[in-house]
Amino acid sequence: MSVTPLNRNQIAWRAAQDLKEGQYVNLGLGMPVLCANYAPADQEIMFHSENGIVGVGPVATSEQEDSDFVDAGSQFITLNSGASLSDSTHAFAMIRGGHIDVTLLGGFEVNPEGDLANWDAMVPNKGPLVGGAMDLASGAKSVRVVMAHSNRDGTPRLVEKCRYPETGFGCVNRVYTGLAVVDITPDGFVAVEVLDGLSREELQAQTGAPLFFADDCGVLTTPDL
Amino acid sequence: MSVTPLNRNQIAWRAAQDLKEGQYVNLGLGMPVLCANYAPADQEIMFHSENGIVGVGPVATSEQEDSDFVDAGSQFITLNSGASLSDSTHAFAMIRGGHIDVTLLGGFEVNPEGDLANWDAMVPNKGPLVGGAMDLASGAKSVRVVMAHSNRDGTPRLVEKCRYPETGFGCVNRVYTGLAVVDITPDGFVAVEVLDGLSREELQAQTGAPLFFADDCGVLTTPDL
Amino acid sequence: MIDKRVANVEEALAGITDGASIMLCGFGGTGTPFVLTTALGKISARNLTLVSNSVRHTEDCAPSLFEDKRVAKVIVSAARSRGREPTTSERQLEDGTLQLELVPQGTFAERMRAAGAGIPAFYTPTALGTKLTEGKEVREFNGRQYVLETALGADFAFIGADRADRWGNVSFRGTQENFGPSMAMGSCIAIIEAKHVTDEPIPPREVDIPGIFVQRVLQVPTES
Amino acid sequence: MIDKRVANVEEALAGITDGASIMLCGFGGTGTPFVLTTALGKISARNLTLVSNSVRHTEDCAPSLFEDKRVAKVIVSAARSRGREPTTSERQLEDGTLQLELVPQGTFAERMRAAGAGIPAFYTPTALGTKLTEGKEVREFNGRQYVLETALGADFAFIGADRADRWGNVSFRGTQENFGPSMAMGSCIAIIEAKHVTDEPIPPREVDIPGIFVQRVLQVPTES
Repeated sequence: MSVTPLNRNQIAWRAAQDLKEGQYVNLGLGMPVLCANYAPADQEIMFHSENGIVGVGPVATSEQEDSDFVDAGSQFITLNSGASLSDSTHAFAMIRGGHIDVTLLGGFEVNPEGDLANWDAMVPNKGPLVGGAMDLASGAKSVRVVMAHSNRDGTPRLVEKCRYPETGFGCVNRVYTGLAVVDITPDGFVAVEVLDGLSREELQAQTGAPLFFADDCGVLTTPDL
Repeated sequence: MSVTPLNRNQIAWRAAQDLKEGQYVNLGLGMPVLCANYAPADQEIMFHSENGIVGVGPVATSEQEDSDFVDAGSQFITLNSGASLSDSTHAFAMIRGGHIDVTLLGGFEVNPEGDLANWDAMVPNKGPLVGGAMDLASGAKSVRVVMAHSNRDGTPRLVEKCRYPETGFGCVNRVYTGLAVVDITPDGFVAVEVLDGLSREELQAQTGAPLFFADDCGVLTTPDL
Repeated sequence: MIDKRVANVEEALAGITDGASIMLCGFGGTGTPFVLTTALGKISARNLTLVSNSVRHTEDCAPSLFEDKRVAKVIVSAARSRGREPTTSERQLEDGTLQLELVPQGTFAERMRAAGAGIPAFYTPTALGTKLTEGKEVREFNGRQYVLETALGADFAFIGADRADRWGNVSFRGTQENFGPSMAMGSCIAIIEAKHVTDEPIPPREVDIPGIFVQRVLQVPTES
Repeated sequence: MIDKRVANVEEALAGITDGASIMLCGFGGTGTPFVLTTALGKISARNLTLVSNSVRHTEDCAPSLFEDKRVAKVIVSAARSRGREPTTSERQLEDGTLQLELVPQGTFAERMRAAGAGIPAFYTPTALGTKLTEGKEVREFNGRQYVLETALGADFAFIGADRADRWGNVSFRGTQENFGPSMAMGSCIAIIEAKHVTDEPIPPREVDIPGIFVQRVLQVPTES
């Protein structure tokens, strides 16, 4: 490839730019939680954590650390103004009941129908972990995936058919990768932004299913992060 | 009849004597709520109200009245020590989930199978009211009915078959009336206490279905109230 | 800045049009949205479905809703007035111009929660075999029979409360809570009338309805 | 006088015998019943079913449960350890000596609430069509498909909390609440380990688990 893909922080930054004032947003483990660091500062966004928080604030500094306050990733966190605390059952009622505007999830694979595989990489001798991924995939109003465009061995993560067990079907709306922003549409994968300097042919070569390009397909640029 | 039936307070008193330390008890509207006045003073009983209270205390005096604190009968009430407040959905989860030890309900009719009719007297031109009666009838561990033994016109309320629409089926365990305490058993109605001075024949004559008598059938006596 | 406060009752009721379904909170006068309900009586929307525990408080607050035949259906656990004389709503039930869905109170509450929690249907033992579940599916689990009940959602909910903040968080006093959380969850637009509305957030563990379930907050006089 | 306090951890665990099912609360170390879980590792009961969000905390607290093959089945949303090397429980999952029921976390929570709320089964959109709902009934409501899930109850629940009183009322700090209310509701004997246990009642509106759902309360050192 002619260009260096975005790093994790840059992918998170790009995903965060699509978050809007007043939205209730759940961030999955891994890259998604980084998005909180890059949300537009002038917009009040309510971050939801499935262990019972609406209004998650920044990760606690060592002085702020209180072991009774953790988020879904078991990090010590602070709360933002306007936060509320509940039990997990209520937190999942928010998810399942369609009250979460956006979830950003990590992903292993997404296919052109918007099926997502992100919970079981079939690692031998390691137990499975599903957590809240399936609830979020089926419950949030908008499901967006942040992930590397390809695996380390070069195999694509935007695939014709998921090899890993699915988390949800027809649920993904948009994917942010190190190379592009790709929408899931009735036509399949449609790139809406392509990394600065990357040709469409190069992007297609990294993608495991036909890729279309939006009429107003833009250039994906981010700050250095 | 040779004797005067117990009055409402006396029926309530008798029903209250069967309540035990530590029980969670829901009292229906009307005669049942009077039972709270006569619960054994040395026993701590937790009265539940389906609008979200565990630990209902005495009715508020005019000085204690706070219009934000009402029970299921819309009376201004106080709370006892150890009380908790929740929403109605949670209060009914307590009922439906089998966490209420005893409910005392009013009744129009009970039959020998323990079916109860107590929610619709089919009064013309008046709307129906079911409230929480059906939830309590099917959810409480022990369903006990307090009611007059007969209607004003002399027709029995312990009947072979309910004429009014049923509240629940096979749910009643015991009935307290002005004339007797009657258990519902696989054999049908079994009197366990008969009002002092009332003959078994007289009691049977007031009862609309065969009445059996417990081997240790006792005498029903109460204080003057 | 998130700010769910509305300036007046007209803004609070914006968008309520013909055919709307509205949940009305309250039990024994606690949690009752007196101001919003009274205001509902004065707008023109017709063919309404009202979802409340009892018809009585609504009719007391806004008799014109029934007198002007603006209510098509009530979904309630109680449709009986206190007096001996039938009220307007009782006469309309009798003559069939007002539709009634009578629901046991616990099923009523659970169905609204279900609507808000993404549960389209659940099984319950309540009212099995009675007139109120006629025609409903019955199914056995672990040797006991249960009735299938479906979620009960609505377009709007009116909820009375003690405190609310600009994020829509709500905190109740005493027994105000009753159907509030489930109605807020189960409605598309939950409107809170609160005696105390603050810029300052309600402390996180004192919140009874998280603002995520609330769309509008109206401050009402503490006297009401 | 109602007094649900027990004197020591032995009394707290009384009645836990072979074949018992036990819910273990906690998320990220908050609401986790460290003392009770550690003690469970030391009693002799075998053939246990453990119901918890994750196997990890339980195995960290009481590795002997798995090392001594005392757990027959885990019902969890996560069965993965942190390190690269498999733990005892992971090896047992691999060789089939430990049974696993993997449940999406929201379904897990809702199923326990259902058990406590008298709901034997409910429909949910979560995990439709995935490996985790294989063989389960699918049904359409309003044009969308849902899976039937059944209630998940247990004999015992262990719950960590900040405060409890002699009536069994529980109040949480921060994110301790997580699965506590649903586990208390869904279990026959809910056992609370609380840092502060009082004669004085918790104020009624600060109660997160009403004592009606709680059978035993154990005071534990605030350091734990």
